[in-house]
Amino acid sequence: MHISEGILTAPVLTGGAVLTTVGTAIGLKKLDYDRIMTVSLLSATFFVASLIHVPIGPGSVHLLLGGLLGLILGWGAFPAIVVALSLQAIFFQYGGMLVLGVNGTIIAGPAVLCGLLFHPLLTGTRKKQMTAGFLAGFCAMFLSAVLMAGALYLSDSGFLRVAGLVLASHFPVMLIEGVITMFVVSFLARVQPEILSLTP
Amino acid sequence: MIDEPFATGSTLFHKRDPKIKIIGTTAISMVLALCTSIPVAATGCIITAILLSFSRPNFKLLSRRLIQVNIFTLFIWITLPLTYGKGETIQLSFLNIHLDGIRMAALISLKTNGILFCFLALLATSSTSSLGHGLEKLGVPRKLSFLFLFTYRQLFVIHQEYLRLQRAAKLRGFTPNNSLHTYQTYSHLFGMTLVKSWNRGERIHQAMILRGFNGRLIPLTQPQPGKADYYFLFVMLLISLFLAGLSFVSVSQ
Amino acid sequence: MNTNPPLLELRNLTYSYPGQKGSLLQNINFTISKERIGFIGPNGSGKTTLFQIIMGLLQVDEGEILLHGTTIETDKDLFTLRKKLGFLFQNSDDQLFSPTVLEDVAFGPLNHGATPAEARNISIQTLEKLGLKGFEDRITHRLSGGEKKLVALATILSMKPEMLLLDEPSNNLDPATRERLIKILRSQDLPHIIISHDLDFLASTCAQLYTIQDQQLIRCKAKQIHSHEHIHPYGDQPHQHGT
Amino acid sequence: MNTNPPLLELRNLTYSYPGQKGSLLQNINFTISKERIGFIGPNGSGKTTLFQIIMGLLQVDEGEILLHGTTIETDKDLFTLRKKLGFLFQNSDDQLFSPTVLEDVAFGPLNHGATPAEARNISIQTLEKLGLKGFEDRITHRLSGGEKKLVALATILSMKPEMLLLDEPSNNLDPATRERLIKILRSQDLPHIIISHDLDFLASTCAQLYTIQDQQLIRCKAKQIHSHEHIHPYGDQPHQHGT
Ligand SMILES: Nc1ncnc2c1ncn2[C@@H]1O[C@H](COP(=O)(O)OP(=O)(O)OP(=O)(O)O)[C@@H](O)[C@H]1O
Ligand SMILES: Nc1ncnc2c1ncn2[C@@H]1O[C@H](COP(=O)(O)OP(=O)(O)OP(=O)(O)O)[C@@H](O)[C@H]1O
Ligand SMILES: [Mg+2]
Ligand SMILES: [Mg+2]
Repeated sequence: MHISEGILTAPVLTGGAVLTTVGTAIGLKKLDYDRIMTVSLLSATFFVASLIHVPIGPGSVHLLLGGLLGLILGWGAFPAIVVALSLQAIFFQYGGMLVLGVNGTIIAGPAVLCGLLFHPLLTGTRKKQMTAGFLAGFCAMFLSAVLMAGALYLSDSGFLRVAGLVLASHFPVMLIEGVITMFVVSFLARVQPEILSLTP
Repeated sequence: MIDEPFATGSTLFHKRDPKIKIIGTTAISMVLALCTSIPVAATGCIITAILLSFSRPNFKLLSRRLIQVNIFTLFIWITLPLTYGKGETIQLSFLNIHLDGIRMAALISLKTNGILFCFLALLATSSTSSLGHGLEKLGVPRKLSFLFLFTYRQLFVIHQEYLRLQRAAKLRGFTPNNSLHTYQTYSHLFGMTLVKSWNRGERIHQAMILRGFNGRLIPLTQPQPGKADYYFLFVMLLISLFLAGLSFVSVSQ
Repeated sequence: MNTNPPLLELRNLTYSYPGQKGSLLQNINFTISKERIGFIGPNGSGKTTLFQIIMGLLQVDEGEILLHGTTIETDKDLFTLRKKLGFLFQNSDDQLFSPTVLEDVAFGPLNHGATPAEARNISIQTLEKLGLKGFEDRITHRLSGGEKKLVALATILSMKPEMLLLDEPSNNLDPATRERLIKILRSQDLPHIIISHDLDFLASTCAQLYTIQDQQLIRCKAKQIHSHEHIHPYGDQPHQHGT
Repeated sequence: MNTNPPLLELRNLTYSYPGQKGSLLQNINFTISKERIGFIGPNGSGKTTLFQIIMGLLQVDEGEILLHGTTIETDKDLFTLRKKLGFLFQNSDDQLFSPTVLEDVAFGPLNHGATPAEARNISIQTLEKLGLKGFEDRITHRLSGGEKKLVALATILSMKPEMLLLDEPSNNLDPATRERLIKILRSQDLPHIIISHDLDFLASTCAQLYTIQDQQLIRCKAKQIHSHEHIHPYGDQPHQHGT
């Protein structure tokens, strides 16, 4: 789930950069220094998720878990994800600095949106919690794929069919993200509900 | 797995100030990213390859990195010639190959690799922590560079923690397959890592408070860029200008 | 071929960590069938490394590992070996990852083909045997250090291993839990290898001692009686001695 | 009021964790001025908790803490107390958070008003004193366990504390680093309180021992010479005794 630098046009790159800057700024504003260490650790954990390969069908995919981070951190997920992405860029050269804006919007935007949207469900029964987890994971990934396809299409309408391909190929990933997020939410709710801002 | 294999070395590139290198990378990769002509992209790719060779990267590691990134390019080469453009096509048995698509795929490959070379030559030759400090000096908000530096510091600890749990699962006969049990196990491994991270965050926060931290991160002064750094910056900007000029000429033709 | 090959045999094992000059372990030969063995030796001599090699977590440079006379080669052999040898980590926090105790203890049996109902039964029995009845639904992460150690032991015993490898099991245990562990290990009818710096613990649980010296695994002279005196202030407090 | 109040005084401290029934610590009274004191006692008796209370990380239910005769009340008092008492955590990974060693050691001085240049000098000196010269630009997470412990100590010493609180400092150290730490602690002209289960370590670094029994902090009988004999097989191997 990364777009590399050579594909997008200036308007799309600029648009992504602006959106990511705004999102990060809001996230940072809502984040006081008392929480910054926790957010750093979660950001690092998010990075580690991208090193976990989960089998699906004959192949495997690596996790993203943006929706989960959104549930835990709300707006704080935005800077956390941007930092993790920039570290990935440095370590693995998956997409450079210029596309950081676009990649940030693609991944962190849906993560925050889904986190805020589904968090209220977490206060409900176990079943509701798991539903919230699944939806957050699935929808965040779905929206990310839509945004990615959109960024490609906006750059060059000739990419239309490729964009469709990207969207379709991410469908299994959405399911995996949903299922894993569901189980992790259920794990956290039992083991340490404070992480989800729930009272034990 | 997480490592900075290119950051050690003592070449001209390793010695440059990280701020300068960040500016240089941004300038060159911006010109490359926005260019639309194959000759310009090819020229850029050659120049950045030369830059990269000056930083003397480990060849084996370099080729591995190149292969990783070019798996994506391969995807482009498979899809674009079949889907991109309306112009001439070549009939290859039952496939319609679009020439526009091939042109586009070539352009993207050149740009992607050019930017990658530039990145490896300039940024990968600095340690991540010095880049973090460099970002702060360049006006990135302090909270963000703070987050960046601490996240970097914790990556290794957390990754190790995850790997140890994964090992425990393996020893108890866990063999990943397409099953709900597999997904649940990964969730538990990750969930436990998350719980540990959360609690560690709390303890580290205490450690910071005990050392007088009150919400303001005071940087320890970093070395200032010297004359050589400014010359270096000048050359990098010159390269970007040259490429930008070439683009301009090729567009107006 | 032997009519009765040993449970575990190490032949000419040599190992060095990548990038290390010189071997950490050289030409290790060792067999165990029914014995209860202790490994003692200075920090960094390679005891934990040897356990990791046996469990197939590290690849040896040379030599082979045999289980019941069969060399471990394929992934399937390794899977079997990991079922038959139960490895207790030095740090229980690295070993427990399920939300509740029961889920953690049932994890091994489930992976080795037990049905959920069977796994549950085995787990409950194992917990009972270790005096952990009623712990089934406790959150593993919130247990005390000693309780975690015993639950970690349960996660291994539920796989019905034929032998135990225990890495410093008595570390950070308070005296009561330590005694309980000794009792449990004695009542198990299983051979084991225990790494420990705690000689009293080894004396109560093992019949033979080995040590690692000059990259070699050496058997200590049997039952050499040793006596020394020590004098210090505050000896009336429960205490332990450094290496 | 005393003409010379003690460096640190605890008066009638009572503490229980939220949601716990009964107090963990009850009516603790304690003073220290120049002494070198060891805390020993069973797991879970509240030793680490007591350190956290002293450092103002946990709020007591009752009682007060006095530094040089002044009760700690305001945030400013607390800030001063945290500078004057250096607390070494049990786990160094929880204490080191900067990418490089120098940044970590300079963190305290910078927060306490040193200029970057001063902080850098103090840090370099502190590192030198601990035999860590040349470690300035090392990446903290790549250090070995023993090196991390010494760097963690440096991060505290660079704040020029008047007293040290050390939580199980000798844990997981190899014998050489352990000896080095003993030498360092002896050469420091600072009072300290050390929590440890390792009596030899305490004997080499402390002159008095306290223990926690029945929620109370009790001073052990001074210099009671204790002698016992032990006999066991394999005593020729380096070893330690369990609690
Ligand atoms: N992953 C690794 N890479 C390189 N060297 C390692 C690694 N793990 C351990 N070592 C080194 O190998 C040596 C043996 O380590 P090992 O953990 O096996 O010792 P040990 O005998 O178990 O010691 P202890 O009594 O302290 O547990 C040590 O010097 C250690 O530093
Ligand atoms: N955050 C917490 N919430 C509730 N109980 C806690 C918490 N931290 C510790 N405890 C409990 O308080 C008791 C004292 O813990 P503490 O860590 O102070 O013991 P200790 O004497 O340092 O033991 P050890 O020798 O094992 O380090 C233990 O029973 C522990 O389970
Ligand atoms: Mg070991
Ligand atoms: Mg403690």
